[in-house]
Amino acid sequence: MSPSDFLCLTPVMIIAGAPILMMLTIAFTRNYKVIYGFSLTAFSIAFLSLFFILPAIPCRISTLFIFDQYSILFSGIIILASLLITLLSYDYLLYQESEKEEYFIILFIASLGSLLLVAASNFVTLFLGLEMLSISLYVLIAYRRSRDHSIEAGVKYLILASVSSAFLLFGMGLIYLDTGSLEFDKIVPALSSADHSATLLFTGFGMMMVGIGFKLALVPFHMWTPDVYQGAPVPVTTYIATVSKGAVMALLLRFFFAIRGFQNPGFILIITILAILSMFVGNLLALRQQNIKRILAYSSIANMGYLLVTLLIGNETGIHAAIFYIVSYIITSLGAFGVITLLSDRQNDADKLENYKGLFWKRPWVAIVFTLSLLSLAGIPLTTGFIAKFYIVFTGINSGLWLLVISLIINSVIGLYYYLRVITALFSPANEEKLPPVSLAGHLVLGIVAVGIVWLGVNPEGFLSLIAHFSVL
Amino acid sequence: MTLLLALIPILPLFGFLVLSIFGGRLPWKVVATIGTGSVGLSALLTLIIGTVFLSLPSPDGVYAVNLWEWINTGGLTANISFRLDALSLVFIFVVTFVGFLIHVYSVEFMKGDEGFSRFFAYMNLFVFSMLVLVLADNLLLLYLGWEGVGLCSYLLIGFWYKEPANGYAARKAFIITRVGDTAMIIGLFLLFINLGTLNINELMQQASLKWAMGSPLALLTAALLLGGAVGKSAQLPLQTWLPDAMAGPSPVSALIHAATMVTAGVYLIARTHVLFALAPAVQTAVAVIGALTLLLAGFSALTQHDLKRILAYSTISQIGYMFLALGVGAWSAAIFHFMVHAFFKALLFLAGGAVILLLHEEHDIFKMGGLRKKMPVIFWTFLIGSASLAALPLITAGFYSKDQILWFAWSASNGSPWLWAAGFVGAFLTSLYTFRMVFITFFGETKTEPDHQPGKLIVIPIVILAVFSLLAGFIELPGSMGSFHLFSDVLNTLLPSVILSHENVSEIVFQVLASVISLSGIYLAYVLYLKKPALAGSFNKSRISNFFYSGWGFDRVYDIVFVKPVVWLADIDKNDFIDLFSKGIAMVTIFFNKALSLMQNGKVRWAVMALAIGIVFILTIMMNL
Amino acid sequence: MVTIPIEIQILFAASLFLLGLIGLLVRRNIIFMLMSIEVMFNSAGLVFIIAGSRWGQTDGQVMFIFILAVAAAEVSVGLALILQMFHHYKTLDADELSKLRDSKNDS
Amino acid sequence: MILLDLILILLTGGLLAWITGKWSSILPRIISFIAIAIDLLLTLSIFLKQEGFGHTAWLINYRTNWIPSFGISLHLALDGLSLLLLLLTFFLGLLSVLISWKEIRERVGFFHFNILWILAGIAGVFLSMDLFLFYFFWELMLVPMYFLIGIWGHENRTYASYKFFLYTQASGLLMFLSILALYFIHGRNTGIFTFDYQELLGTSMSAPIAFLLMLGFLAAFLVKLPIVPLHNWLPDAHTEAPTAGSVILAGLMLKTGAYGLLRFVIPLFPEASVRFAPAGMILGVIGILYGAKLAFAQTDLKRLVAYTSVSHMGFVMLGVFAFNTIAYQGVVMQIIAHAISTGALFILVGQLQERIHTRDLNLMGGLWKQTPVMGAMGLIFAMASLGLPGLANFVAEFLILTGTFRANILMTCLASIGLVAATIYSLRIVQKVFLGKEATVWKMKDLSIREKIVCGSLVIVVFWLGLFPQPVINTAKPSVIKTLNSIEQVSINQNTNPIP
Repeated sequence: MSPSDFLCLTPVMIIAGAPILMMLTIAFTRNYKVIYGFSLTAFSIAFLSLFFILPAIPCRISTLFIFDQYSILFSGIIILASLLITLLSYDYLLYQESEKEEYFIILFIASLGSLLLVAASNFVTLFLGLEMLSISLYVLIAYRRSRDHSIEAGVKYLILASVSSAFLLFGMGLIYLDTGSLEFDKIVPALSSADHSATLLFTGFGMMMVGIGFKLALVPFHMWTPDVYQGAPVPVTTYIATVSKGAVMALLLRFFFAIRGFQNPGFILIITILAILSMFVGNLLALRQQNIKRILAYSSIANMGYLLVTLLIGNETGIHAAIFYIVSYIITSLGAFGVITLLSDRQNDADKLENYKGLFWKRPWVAIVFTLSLLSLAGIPLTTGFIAKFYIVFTGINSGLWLLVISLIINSVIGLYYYLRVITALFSPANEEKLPPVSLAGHLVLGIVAVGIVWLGVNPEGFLSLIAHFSVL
Repeated sequence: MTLLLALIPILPLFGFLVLSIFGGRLPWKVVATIGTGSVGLSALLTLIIGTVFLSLPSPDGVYAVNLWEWINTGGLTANISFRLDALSLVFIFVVTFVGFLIHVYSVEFMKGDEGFSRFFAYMNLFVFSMLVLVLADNLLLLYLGWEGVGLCSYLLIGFWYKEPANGYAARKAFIITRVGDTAMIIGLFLLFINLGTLNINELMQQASLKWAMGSPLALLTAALLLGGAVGKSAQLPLQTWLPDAMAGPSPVSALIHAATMVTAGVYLIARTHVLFALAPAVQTAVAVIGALTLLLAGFSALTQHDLKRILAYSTISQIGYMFLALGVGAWSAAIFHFMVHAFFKALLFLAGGAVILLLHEEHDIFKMGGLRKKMPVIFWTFLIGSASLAALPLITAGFYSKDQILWFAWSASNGSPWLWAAGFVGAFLTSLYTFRMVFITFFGETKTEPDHQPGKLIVIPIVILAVFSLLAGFIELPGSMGSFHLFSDVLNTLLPSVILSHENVSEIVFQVLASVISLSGIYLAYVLYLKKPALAGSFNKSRISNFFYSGWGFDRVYDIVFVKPVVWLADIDKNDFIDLFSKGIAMVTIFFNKALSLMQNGKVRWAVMALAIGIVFILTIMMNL
Repeated sequence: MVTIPIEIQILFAASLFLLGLIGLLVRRNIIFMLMSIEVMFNSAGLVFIIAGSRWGQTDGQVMFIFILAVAAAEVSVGLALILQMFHHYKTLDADELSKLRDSKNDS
Repeated sequence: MILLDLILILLTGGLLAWITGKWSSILPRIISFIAIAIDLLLTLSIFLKQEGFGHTAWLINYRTNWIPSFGISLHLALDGLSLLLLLLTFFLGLLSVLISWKEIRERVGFFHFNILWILAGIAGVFLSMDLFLFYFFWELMLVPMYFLIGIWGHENRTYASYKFFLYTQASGLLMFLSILALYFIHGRNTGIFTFDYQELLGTSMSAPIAFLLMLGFLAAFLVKLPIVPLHNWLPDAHTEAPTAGSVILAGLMLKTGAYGLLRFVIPLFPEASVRFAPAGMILGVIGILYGAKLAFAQTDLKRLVAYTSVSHMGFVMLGVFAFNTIAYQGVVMQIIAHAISTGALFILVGQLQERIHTRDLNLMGGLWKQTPVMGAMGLIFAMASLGLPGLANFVAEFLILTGTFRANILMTCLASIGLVAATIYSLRIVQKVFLGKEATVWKMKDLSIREKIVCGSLVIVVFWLGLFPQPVINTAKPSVIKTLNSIEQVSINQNTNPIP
């Protein structure tokens, strides 16, 4: 463990150390504001530390971690997203009667898990990271005991997540059995060169796909998504939709690209079918939905379907398209879920379509951001979603994935319908329901999101070059 | 001189613009002076130019003025430019002169009507369009005048818009003429594509150069132009709109549906006579159409009750004579008959209008009677008009023009005894229904009392027209009476003269025959309608008369063949069956949505089942690929 | 000592795994569901032990210990949640937990 | 640089109007009026000093890099055709702002924001020479129009706005696929990966692929043009949109489809369009006749006028596939003439609805007595729509039919039947609304000064185009010849008779 290794580990160390310190402070004084301030500073220090370790990368730490540009980029994304989510959660939890502080601690643990996932180069770190993330999510989802849905969502997520982790483990075991090593560098050549006969290897990988598929909420494993999104507290739903999916996708991208999965006909077929199923089922289920959270849940299923297309691109641009799509998806979900968080008051979350009737005329600024994020999800120009979809279609056509591209086009048309339903509700005549005031932090988050959506939509050139520089695998 | 020519059409246009924009606010006297004044001035100008034109003809016998370049793209050049030659001189003379008299008449006729300024605006617009039609030097500008005239007839027929029936009649007129116009415009395309120009006399030269006699292209273009002419001049088969067009005020019927517009078809055929000469088959078709129409209209006129409808059918029949003359190649005879007809038919309509006005809107002649004493001036002028219509020998102008047509129908090279026979029977019918009308309205006992005497503005135009109906004939005396052909000499500089086939039969025999037939018609009318009215009564009840009354059933046929299917087609598919496709797609997606959302019933064990199915599915693929 | 062929070992682990899965599907009571999940975790651990023994490395067993630790953590959180659930719903039947669902009357 | 200003003025004007909308309801109207007026003056100045730009087809050319990594550049260019269409856009835009002076009472700021952004989108579509930028503006004009119909529309505006959005978006995405496919084919042939229109012009590709790509482009433009099988969004969108919305929709949105045909489909895929020509003509004729048939079956006045524009646009389709100069000049004239006459009809219908709050023809009748000026205007524009010579539509339809006659005689004859059908539905409008007995006695005032100015200016333009079409024809000549050159090559190597 040379000094440069320690330098590479600093962001992870900070994120790990922060919860411990917070627990100590809670032991002294249970002050909500202090913990909140502390977690903000911890996240920002971690983010800044990323810049310090830039010269030291790429460094490999005892086959468990690999900190290269790719993982630094994703760590940055994850930390920023978690920062924004903590900003959002402050008001949301303000009126909860007890244990408001532990929420931030568990949030840190979850972020730590994601950072591990992103930098994993070994099955062990993969498993640990994934489990750390899942278990902290169990608690976060069921955090508002007072509301009955929370517990139901928590239990559902617990059972299903653990089942999928069991599958993942079993898959890992089989692969380990076949290749004799847990490091990616050893497994990757075996998997990429494996021909038809290596049954153990393929079943193992198939089983692992279940675990990853569950976390990304791809179709056969998506049944939990709408219920958990609806039941969990809104900042946690945002967290699941952005950070957990982003981290797992980063892992899958790195792993799939390393084993050159796009050459293996079996993988291609699975990924294509999963993608198409996710797109269609996701969009079709959302058509007549009245609950905003469930609509966004289904739309996130569909978006993961679009994202899966980038796996099969086959050349470097596939990764760039994927990263751009993930970033734009995270910003847009932060926008959409952020608005729901800011509009939910003490008693109930603002999740019925009726609560949003006439939002345009009551809260124009909030409504604008919400419309921007919905248009971005739908892929209408002037928003980052459009450039993201354009990039996927662009690379898709380049490598001849006509079936996927055409189903993507059809789905973005189907998807339009329910995004338009929400937007129509936004600017229909206002009902007299009173909405909670939006805090300064809330406005800050909305501002960042709005700028992000429009800036990446209109002038994505800067960010594209950044991605090209950072995504060298 | 050419600038004056440009002024002739521009004056009525100026009148129209002033009246339409400021009409509402000006007092009726000012409106009347502007309306009549503009047409009067252009009549004056026509006289001046006419005399100058006739006295010292310019080298190629044409005055032309080019105002501006209208369209010039890809070989198609059409300018707004007017050309005056002998033929259009006659027409602008009739249009402006008769138009002016009718305007004077309508100042009194329309007094007190709340749309007074609107009426004069439309009349001026009509005169402008008619002048553009006859003065146009290219077919596109002619088409502009052609449609403008159609528009004005629509506006003026439906002038009293309160009554929906007038609106219906106006639309019927516009649509049927529009059918003819579509045929004509296709003819225009054919001409332009094959001959490369739309300028009329260039067209004629190109046609005679490029197309052989009877070549298919010539036949087709001539037929299409004939279609347009038939539509506008209310000839078979597009004649049903003219009787309904009587819904408009009487001066309108006089100007548009007697004197000028309905003869636009005659002008078109005369103007493009080279084309028709190149297509002999179509020329004979013109003659046949003329003959058939004059018979059909003659019989129908016999059974009408409404004074104006009798005159309408008589107009159709007289234009049939003109078509007959054009068909046999007697161009100048047709134009001569057009001029004479314009005078006496305008007179009849104006006088009839006055009668109707005085009997407070009573149209049915059987409810009139014995008006001889009540309105002597109108009676005498009406009598002169009818005599001229019935071609009373020697004294009336009608005799000279119709006789000339009958003579050429027989003697012209492509005339035939059958055509002459049709014309002959037609002449008999004409005198019969004309004097039936005169005897029923002016003789016998009075059934409705006229409430007041006509004003001087109504009487003066009628008297002038009566004088013209008598004297106009003497400028064209047939061979047997000193063959003084002033009129046809002027026209023959432009239109070819008639080629006579066989010389043996002398003209005198035909004149005598024609006079005998018209006198006997008058006598029969006297017997039937004055002596023993009962005899005519039985004829009116019979089924044949109903058949004639409805214009030989054309209206019913067209209604069943054209109007019903279109209306039915519109009703069955009112909101566009193609819309169902888009609704269908929406239905399918909603169906899938319902099916899938059943699966989302929130039970944990279903989710695990889905997971299991997923893993089984993935493993099967992994195994065999 | 007689060495059991590797296929049998994998088969055994797989069957254990399947048992756990079927237990999960069949059972309605949450606690039994948690127990079957534990069974699945252990069978996964077993595969690691088998792999470790086959390759003669200790990684398998280290991995097994990780699995145990994680399974323990997961069970503890699970039981806490079940406690809350029982406290709130007064029942342990998994199918009762279906208030979060696609409601019928969505327009 | 002036081209970019045209669009930026509108965009910033829109934002300003929205912001000031909070304080006063007059300010946004004035701002949007000024913004459009400036743009109109700028375009007029270009129009007047037209010869100064020399005879190359592109009068003004402006290009900077936008997203170089994809080869996307901000490339705006102006030639005769787009200059005319820009003038039309700003003229109708100005009028639509004027008409909605009284009609729109609530949320005026946001209304004018939408209007200005639609106009910016449309101006962008007419100017953009980069296919990606073209698609960008194509979508940009869609969203504000959706808001316009959805918020200020009439009874079932939501359904209409959905239908409008989905139809245009779905077809737009198909075009997007063709653009990308064209981009890659060009890239593989020549190694330069760019969306620029001029470079993509010459891409050579096998006939079936070219036909497929053309179908992609055609899908988007035929939905916008509305050609019969894809026209269902038009009647709903027009009936439900507010007056300003339907004027812009009818006057400008439909023209983007026609512009697309002339600018992108014919030059980019000459052989495919020559092969598609007979089918295109048949579609055109079906559009004319079916549109007319539906027009006189309607009882809702606005729906009737909407179907008439389906019929009129059938002529455009006919003219585009006749491939000769006269037909193309006719198409350009028809685009402008139809925009003016149908825009005017919609304005009148809007004013009528403002007064009697209904669009049902059976409730109207005999309105001439109370509103003679509106009656006269209605009469003039009904006559324009039936193609009365002396008005703009006749010149256009005559040129189109002459051009098509040279290409295919049967189609022209069928289309001429459309002229008769046009007469029937136009006269039905005048008869049912202004003449005849008064079905219900309405108490209403005649046109106000403002409305008189709007209608008066339209009347002047209709007559001016009808009697002096030559300036318009001369402006459009260079771009028409440029479009036909690409067809020229096709006919030479297929040795059909060269196009005059």
